[in-house]
Amino acid sequence: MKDQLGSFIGRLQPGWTVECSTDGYGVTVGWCVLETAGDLLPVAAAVKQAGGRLSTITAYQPKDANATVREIAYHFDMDGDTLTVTVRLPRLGAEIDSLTPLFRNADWNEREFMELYDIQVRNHPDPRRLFVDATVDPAILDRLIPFSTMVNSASTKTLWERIMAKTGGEQ
Amino acid sequence: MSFIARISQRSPWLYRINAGSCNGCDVELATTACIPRYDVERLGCQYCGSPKHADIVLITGPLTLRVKDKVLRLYEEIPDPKVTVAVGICPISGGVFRNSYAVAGAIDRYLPVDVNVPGCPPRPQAIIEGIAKAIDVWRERL
Amino acid sequence: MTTYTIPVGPLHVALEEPMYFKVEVTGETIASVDINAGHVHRGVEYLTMQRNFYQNITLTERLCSLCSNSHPTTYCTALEAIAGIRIPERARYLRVIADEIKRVASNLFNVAIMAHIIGFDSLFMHVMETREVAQDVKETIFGNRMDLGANRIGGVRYDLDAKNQDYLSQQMERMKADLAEIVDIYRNNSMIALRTVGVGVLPHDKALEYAVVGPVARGSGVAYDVRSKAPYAAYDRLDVPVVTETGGDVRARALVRLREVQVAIDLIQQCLRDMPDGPIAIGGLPRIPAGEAIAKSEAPRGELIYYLRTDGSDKPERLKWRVPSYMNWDALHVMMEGNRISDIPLIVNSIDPCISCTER
Amino acid sequence: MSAPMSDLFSLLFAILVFPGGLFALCFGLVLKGLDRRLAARLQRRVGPPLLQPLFDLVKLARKRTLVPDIACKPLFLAAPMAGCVSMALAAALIPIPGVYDPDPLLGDLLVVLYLLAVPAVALMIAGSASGSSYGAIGFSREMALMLAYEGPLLMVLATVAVKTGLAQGGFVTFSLSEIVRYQQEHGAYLADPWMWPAVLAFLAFFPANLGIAPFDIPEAESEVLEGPLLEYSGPPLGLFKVMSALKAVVVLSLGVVLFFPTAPDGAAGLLVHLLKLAVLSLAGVTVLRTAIGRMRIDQAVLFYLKWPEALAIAGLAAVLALA
Amino acid sequence: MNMLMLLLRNLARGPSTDAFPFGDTFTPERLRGRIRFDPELCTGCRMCAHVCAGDAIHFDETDEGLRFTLWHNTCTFCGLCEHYCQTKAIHLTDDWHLAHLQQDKYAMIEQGVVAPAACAECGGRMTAPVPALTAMAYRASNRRIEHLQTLCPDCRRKAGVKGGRS
Repeated sequence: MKDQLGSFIGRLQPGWTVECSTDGYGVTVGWCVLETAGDLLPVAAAVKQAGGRLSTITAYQPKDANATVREIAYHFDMDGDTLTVTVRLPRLGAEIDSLTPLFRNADWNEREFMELYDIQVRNHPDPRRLFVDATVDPAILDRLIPFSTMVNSASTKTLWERIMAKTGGEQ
Repeated sequence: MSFIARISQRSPWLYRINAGSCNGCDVELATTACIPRYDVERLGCQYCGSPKHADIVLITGPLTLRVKDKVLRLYEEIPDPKVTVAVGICPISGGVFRNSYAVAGAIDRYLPVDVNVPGCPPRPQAIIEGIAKAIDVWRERL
Repeated sequence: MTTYTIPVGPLHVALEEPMYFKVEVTGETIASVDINAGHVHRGVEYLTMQRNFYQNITLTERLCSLCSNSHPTTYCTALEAIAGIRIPERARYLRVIADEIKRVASNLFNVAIMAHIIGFDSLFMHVMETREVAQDVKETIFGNRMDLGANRIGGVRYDLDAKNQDYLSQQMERMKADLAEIVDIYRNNSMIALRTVGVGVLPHDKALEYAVVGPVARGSGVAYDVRSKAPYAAYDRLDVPVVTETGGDVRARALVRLREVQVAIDLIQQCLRDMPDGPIAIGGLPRIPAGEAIAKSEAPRGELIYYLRTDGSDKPERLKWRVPSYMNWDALHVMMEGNRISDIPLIVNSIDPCISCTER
Repeated sequence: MSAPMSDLFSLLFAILVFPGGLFALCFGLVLKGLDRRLAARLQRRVGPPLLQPLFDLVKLARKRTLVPDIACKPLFLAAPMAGCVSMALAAALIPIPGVYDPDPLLGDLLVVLYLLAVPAVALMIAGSASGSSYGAIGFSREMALMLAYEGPLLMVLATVAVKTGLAQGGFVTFSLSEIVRYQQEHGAYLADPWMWPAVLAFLAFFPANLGIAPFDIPEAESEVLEGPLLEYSGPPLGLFKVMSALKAVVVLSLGVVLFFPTAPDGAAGLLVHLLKLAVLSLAGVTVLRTAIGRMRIDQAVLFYLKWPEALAIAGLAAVLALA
Repeated sequence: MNMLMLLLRNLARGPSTDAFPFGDTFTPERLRGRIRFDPELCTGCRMCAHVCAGDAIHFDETDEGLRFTLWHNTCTFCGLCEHYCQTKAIHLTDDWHLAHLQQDKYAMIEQGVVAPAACAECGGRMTAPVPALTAMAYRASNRRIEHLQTLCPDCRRKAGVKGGRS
């Protein structure tokens, strides 16, 4: 484990835990789960003090359709080691604080999960859409019906019908 | 064919449109168009910076929703007679991106395509072969 | 002088890919930049969750053709971490070779485009001709000039026999002299200096603040390279020098890339020397249990990070990655302000923007 | 045929057929073809056929003309024509040593100077009439560049005019025929070291006027997408190509006539003249543009205000001092 | 100066332009191009369709047997199908001449029918086991293996329960 991750672990407050595993190359990966979203900013501040850098943020759809909780994973680079802080949020109407005051580069990451998932970010400096075209519905990745069955596999199907129609005669 | 027509078919100018490609085909197009090894200037081709100067338009990418209107508008700006070449499997069929919510899919649903050059990405020689086929088509339209 | 807005892009010839900037200019000087992204957003992350683990090897490779090999390598590494697979020794070296050959081609392409943007077409062609050597290597050994198809779950799917090892080593040797000359031209040519020195400067402290990665960071003196900070594949056994420059300008970034090409060639030769015999992949089709993993690698443009979550089925529950270019876009604000309109394409190109990677 | 009629006829012939118009165009296209071919060879390419510029022109003539909705149509279409006419006229104004002497009725060096400004102005009008923002940038760059190079050019012309005028007992002569005749008799100015600053200043002028590297800034493809020509298509674009081919011949001939006109009479003279143009074009245009990148507009303007300006002043001063 | 030297050297060395399209060009052996399918070797396992990211491979049952169709216009030529095909019934050739006119778009296919066999026991229709696969599985063949190959999966299971009869 490198000094940065160690330094962060030294700053842990009661209720925060980190599980670490080190691979054959000596690279450590730490996992930290936060039950209360309010802990995110203090944890991020501790990461920053330890010298960490925000790598990326992953939001995802809960696997279970009836789940009441959803998660966002914040990945920090600690001088080569990686720390992942997973925050639990309510499934519906999830809101989270923006990390931009601490890590400038959270900007795009947060805009991205705002447009793809049903999550709001408080105090985001520029909450416009980032990549997804205005014609696409909001929170597209939170839909439970696989999108392909709705729109496009129809186009794939007609495609194959055409190919087969063209070749069927030859058979 | 008249003498004039024979001469003018020796000057097909190329223009490329990226409709959301992974840049593989674009890199290969740049390679084909600009480097000594492939030298399309031999065929009288020349890359142009403006769609208004173009004769043969090379389209790459699966046509994302965000570029769709822009690509179609750009296509309209190319004066007739023109020939369209779809480079790579994405513009031809949508390729691996076909089933995405952000992709409009095969480009021949929106504008007339004349020549397809499949590949992922096609090698420069294959692109040249496609351009040569496009020149044949273009000759008929001149 | 009045301020007006000029649009750059989205379908601009100097940009290899569609990107849209709104640039506020006063006279010929840039006052501010607004980046409007999303033209190459194909929803690939969504697609990876609809496809099985095998299909995703090919799908992630199609994210971007310039760093195409870094994606499947990192994806497979994450998958192998979850499944507890240790890939054979030989496969580790073969992964390095595939990655480094892509780095050679990618970096040369970027510096060539830089020459093209400043109207230096002869130099552009010369660099591209040198790059063709690497392209031929890729086509001969892997079968495609851009997308190598080198990886599989549990190892690689190409091997180098004695004949191909000789060929690879000869081709790498062949590039060295040309490369040395190119580095000299980029370092000393007065025309290049006129256009690139002091242009698009990103100072060291801003590089840290904006958390830039890869050659952009190293061009501003930040010595961070995943290959030495968090080794993977066979990088722990290889000697990987971290290349840095201090100028923080367009030329410094180009020089970092060129010197990294030299390092990459050296790494390939180290691999050819040290690579043990043995299998290139584990046998059979592995079962992927539920779990989560992080994998990182140094793509040609910098740190690439993959996060994979599985649920025991044959499809990822969530696959997320962050590409190096994603971090570098924001720093354009710092680089551009105060520069001239003519320098916009030059500065944009200097971060080696991979738009298709960024927008997925 | 009455005398004025035949004068008019020979004038028209000079402007439209030889040495202006058709002849200059054909030779200009050959020069462009040679240029592209040599450039290709310098870059290890095969390059296009020699007549490629002609093929391009014929092709453009057969394409559709598109006029942007926001463009000012009359200006948009008139600009390339004005450019072509001015250059055909200018070509008829420049003597071919030992072969062709322009009618004094047509004008002298000063008229050439004015005509030379027309293509740049035509491009500016084209840029602004097309209504695109890249056209506008192209416009402002063309203007800045022109302001920068017109000064030295004016002084170079003055140097030659003064030198010839003084030698002939007057003060200045703007007659190109006189300038040629004097050098035919007393040797080319190129051989006179005192004239070298002026020669160098002229050499620095023509890349900017012809729009080649390092001064191809207004039309830079990778920056402003060919600037003023962005919105042009079909025949009007072809006319711009005609203009640029004519301009190459005019500017290069002007250089030859001003500094190195010595040539035999008759057909041999014509051959020698064309050969000189070709050599100047290949050495001064092709090699230069392939060996060098593009400057930024501010750098180019600064460059002109520094070097050619200083050289031109030095050249003029030298001639005046020697007198 | 370094640039000028480079240009003069270029001039002296002559063009490096490839002869194509007027002559031959370099085509490496391993080039991943047009795909060939050999129905004789196909075991019908459909692994190729399973690993195909572009959805380029389709199987359907016809009267003649199991039909394999591959459409080149959505194939990425990644080669995973060939890699995972046990018997290499699917093979990427070095033929890259795939450019075609729009009217031929849907005809850019590779097709093959895996002929069904009749079970020696019950006469039912089955996909014939491929000798290449058994050769891979067993070092040497024997009469028992050869007999089992002629049975449908159901009959094979029954034969296995009976303990074999040769």
